[in-house]
Amino acid sequence: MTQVLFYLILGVCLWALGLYGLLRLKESIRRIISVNIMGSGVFMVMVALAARSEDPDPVMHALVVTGLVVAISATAFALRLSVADVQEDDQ
Amino acid sequence: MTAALIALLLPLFTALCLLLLRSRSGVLVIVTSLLTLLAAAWSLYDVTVNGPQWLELGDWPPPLAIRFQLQPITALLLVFSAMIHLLVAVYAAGSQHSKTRYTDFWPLSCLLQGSLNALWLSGDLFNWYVTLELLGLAAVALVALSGRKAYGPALNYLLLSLGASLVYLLGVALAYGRYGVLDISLLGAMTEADTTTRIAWWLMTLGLMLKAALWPFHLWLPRAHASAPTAVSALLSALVVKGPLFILWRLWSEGAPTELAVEAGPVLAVAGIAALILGGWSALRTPWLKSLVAYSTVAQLGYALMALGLLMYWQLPALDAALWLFVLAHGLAKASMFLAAGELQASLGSKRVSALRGTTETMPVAMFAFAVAGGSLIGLPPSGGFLAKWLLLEPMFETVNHWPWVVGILLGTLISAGYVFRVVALAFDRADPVPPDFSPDRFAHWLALLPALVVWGLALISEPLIHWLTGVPL
Amino acid sequence: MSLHEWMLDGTLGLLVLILAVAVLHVRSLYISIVLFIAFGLLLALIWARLGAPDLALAEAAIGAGLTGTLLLAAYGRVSERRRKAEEPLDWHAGPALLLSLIIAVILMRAVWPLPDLDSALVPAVADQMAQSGVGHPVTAVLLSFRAWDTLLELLVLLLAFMAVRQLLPSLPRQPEAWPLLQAWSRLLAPLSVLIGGYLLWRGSADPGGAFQAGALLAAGAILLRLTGLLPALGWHHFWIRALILGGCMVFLAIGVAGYWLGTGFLGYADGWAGPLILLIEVFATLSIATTLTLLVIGETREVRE
Amino acid sequence: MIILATVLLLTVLFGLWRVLRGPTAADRLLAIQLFGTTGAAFLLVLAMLVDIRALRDAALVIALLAAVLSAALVQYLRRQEKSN
Repeated sequence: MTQVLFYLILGVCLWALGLYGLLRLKESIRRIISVNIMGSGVFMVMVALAARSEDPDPVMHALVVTGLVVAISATAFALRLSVADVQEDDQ
Repeated sequence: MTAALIALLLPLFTALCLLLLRSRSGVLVIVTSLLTLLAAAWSLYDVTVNGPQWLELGDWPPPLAIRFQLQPITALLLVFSAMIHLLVAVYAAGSQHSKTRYTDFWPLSCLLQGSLNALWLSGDLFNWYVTLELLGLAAVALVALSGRKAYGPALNYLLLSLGASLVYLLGVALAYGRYGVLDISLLGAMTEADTTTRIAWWLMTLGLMLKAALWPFHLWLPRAHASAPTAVSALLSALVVKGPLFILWRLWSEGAPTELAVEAGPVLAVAGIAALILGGWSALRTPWLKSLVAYSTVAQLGYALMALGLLMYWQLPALDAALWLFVLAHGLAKASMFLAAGELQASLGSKRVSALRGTTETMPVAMFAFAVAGGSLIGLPPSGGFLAKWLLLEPMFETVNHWPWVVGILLGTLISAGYVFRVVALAFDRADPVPPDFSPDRFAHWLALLPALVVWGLALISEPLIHWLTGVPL
Repeated sequence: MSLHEWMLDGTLGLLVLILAVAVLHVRSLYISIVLFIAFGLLLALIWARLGAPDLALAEAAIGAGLTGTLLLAAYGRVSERRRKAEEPLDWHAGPALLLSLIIAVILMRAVWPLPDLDSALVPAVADQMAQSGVGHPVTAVLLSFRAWDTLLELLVLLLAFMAVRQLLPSLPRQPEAWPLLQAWSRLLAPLSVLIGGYLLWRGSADPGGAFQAGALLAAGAILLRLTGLLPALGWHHFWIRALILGGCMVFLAIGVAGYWLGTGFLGYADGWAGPLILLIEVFATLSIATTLTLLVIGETREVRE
Repeated sequence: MIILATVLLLTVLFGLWRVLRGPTAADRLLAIQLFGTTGAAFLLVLAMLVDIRALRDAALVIALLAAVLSAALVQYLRRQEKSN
């Protein structure tokens, strides 16, 4: 087993763990955290794939940077929405 | 290609200008939508005359660059989305019941159109991921325009959409890991039917099915579409769910190896039939008017999914035409239905189906629009819906042992007839009509009728349209 | 690979898994958030270990830092009742776990052959590096080869901000100034501007770039806003709107100009690539910094006006 | 040097214990600070080990953002006390 394979498997496990959280948890902030864990799993697969060649693959690194920005944008909106939604419940 | 690029960038520029100037001018959006429509029509003409075209962004050589591809169906979809967007913009600016006139609806809908056009033109797996996220965020933001009561469904929609994107993205990562390119046409030449490819394609498919609300992943759709403002519901049902469907189609018809497509086809087709029957059943049962229309979207997407599945299973390119005719016919009919339903429920002051009693007397035009659009959904000849269904049925009549699919379509047709007639029958019950709360908006009713008439008008140009879609020169 | 290297990778992997499991299973929401911040930090270490300094920077700034602040801000707005609500282990916990396990095993099967394959894009990037106008491959991919992705990603950020604008006001909470914290942030904010500027400047030749720099600037601005040292950055100010939209507008304008001048949509004319990319990066950094600041800290009133 | 990096990682485990046990929010805050310091130190060691100089920048960013985060945390915790 090589280092790349180790991190590929780790990424896959994180992804599945995030999926488990998304399926099982009810509280919205926790579900948002689960989605982020799932995202980290995919990013880990991508970064591990980038580490296959002697010089790491710049395309995958760039795609993960893009993915990170997309993830934080969506997370920010989801958190605001969940807070607004929760306040509706309280009234 | 220049025309297609204009159709892509014009909505984006409009959105940015509206935001910079803090303007909520519907007129500006209508004018630019019209220009976008013209540009899209020009690109359609261009592609018919000069054939499919490519544009390498930044002029980089192919495996590196993201490529735009303009093929006949892309151009047709550009025209289709510009048309629906223009119609909805006119409605949102003109109707007295439109709740979106003084909101950020304008820049958001322009961004929605821009991201959709980006999706149609692209052919790059990762770029599609970004456009899907754009589309999802714009859609959720538009749903949230309806205020606090929509936040729950909006959040649910957003979380599912984010999860689905990550399922899709993992599939993209695996495909890249296996083949080392992201362009769908290049992938098509390389793919082999091995385990990694199979799993990658299924991951992408599952993510996209969730995004397109294809059965059994449709549960988020009715709540989200029903709680959105009327103009937004029309956009979501007519356009947004078609984006992932387009990617799904290109993924399987262009990118996948034949063995895999043949293997996966029946599964998708059966899911399509299940969507037809179960979605239709829910539409028959629901007491809410907008939920009925939303569930009918779930059911109608079943036809498209079935066409896609059978297209893969039998490797019949002729079914491409059936698939895209369904998409066009459904988009037009659904825009009409949602606008009519929104107007009806706003004038009646009730969201229940039962409030429609006697509306043929009080609001005949809106009800007529609903019924005409419903006719196309059922597939009454000579509507666009009928045309699509006919194309789908044609290969089935050729071989005897294809009868189970025919039975599925028949059942779906019966159920859709059931929920359309449920509404129409109530509307003709003039004994004790529910009076509208205030004077109905005639202009909006006629506007709702327009796309329904266009669907039926499709039948007039059926022959050249089918020839053109199937790529057979006249 | 040596035993020592295995020890390092094994520890990293084990820690990250433990953290992920703990984040999902801990009962208190607050502890879950704190653990998630630690999780983000550990990911940055893993990216560094896998030879991705750009990502280590981005994850440290965006993944751990800003996501953490966002979560804490959300936690600060959630009601006491919601915070205390415990997560019952309901009936579908079993099936969900089983399903995830099966999926994980299937996916392991899928990734098994991947380490031995390679990518066609790695040599392609190396071939075209000389024409890209920048010296760092990741920056070249982001701003030359796949500039369209990057432009759309700026639009995603803008859309998230516009989406937040739609939400109705949440409970008003005025930040209170606290002398010690104010003194602290007077020290930290200039530092973040300095390091942000440094990362932006480095981006063309070395790891770093608009996103990392923007995130750092945002961190500084957030700190100042939190302690009441910075006035409200309202949407009604023209310059705020210009800052937020500037990144997309400049990027789009340069892209269209390229098409007009015959170098292709989003292409740069010979010899102009370097300066144009720097121009785009400067505007993108400012735009990212402003948008992220308002996304994290902007009160709804301030965002909507 | 690898062993040094591994030992640094192991200190995270102790911090983890503090996060889980608490007992107060301040203990958890300090644990985040510890993580930040450890992370920065780890990156510095790794920068020497694999000879990527840019990792030192990442260490700088982590050190800075750990400080920003704890400042944000303090502010939110204070608000919470006020609102109680």
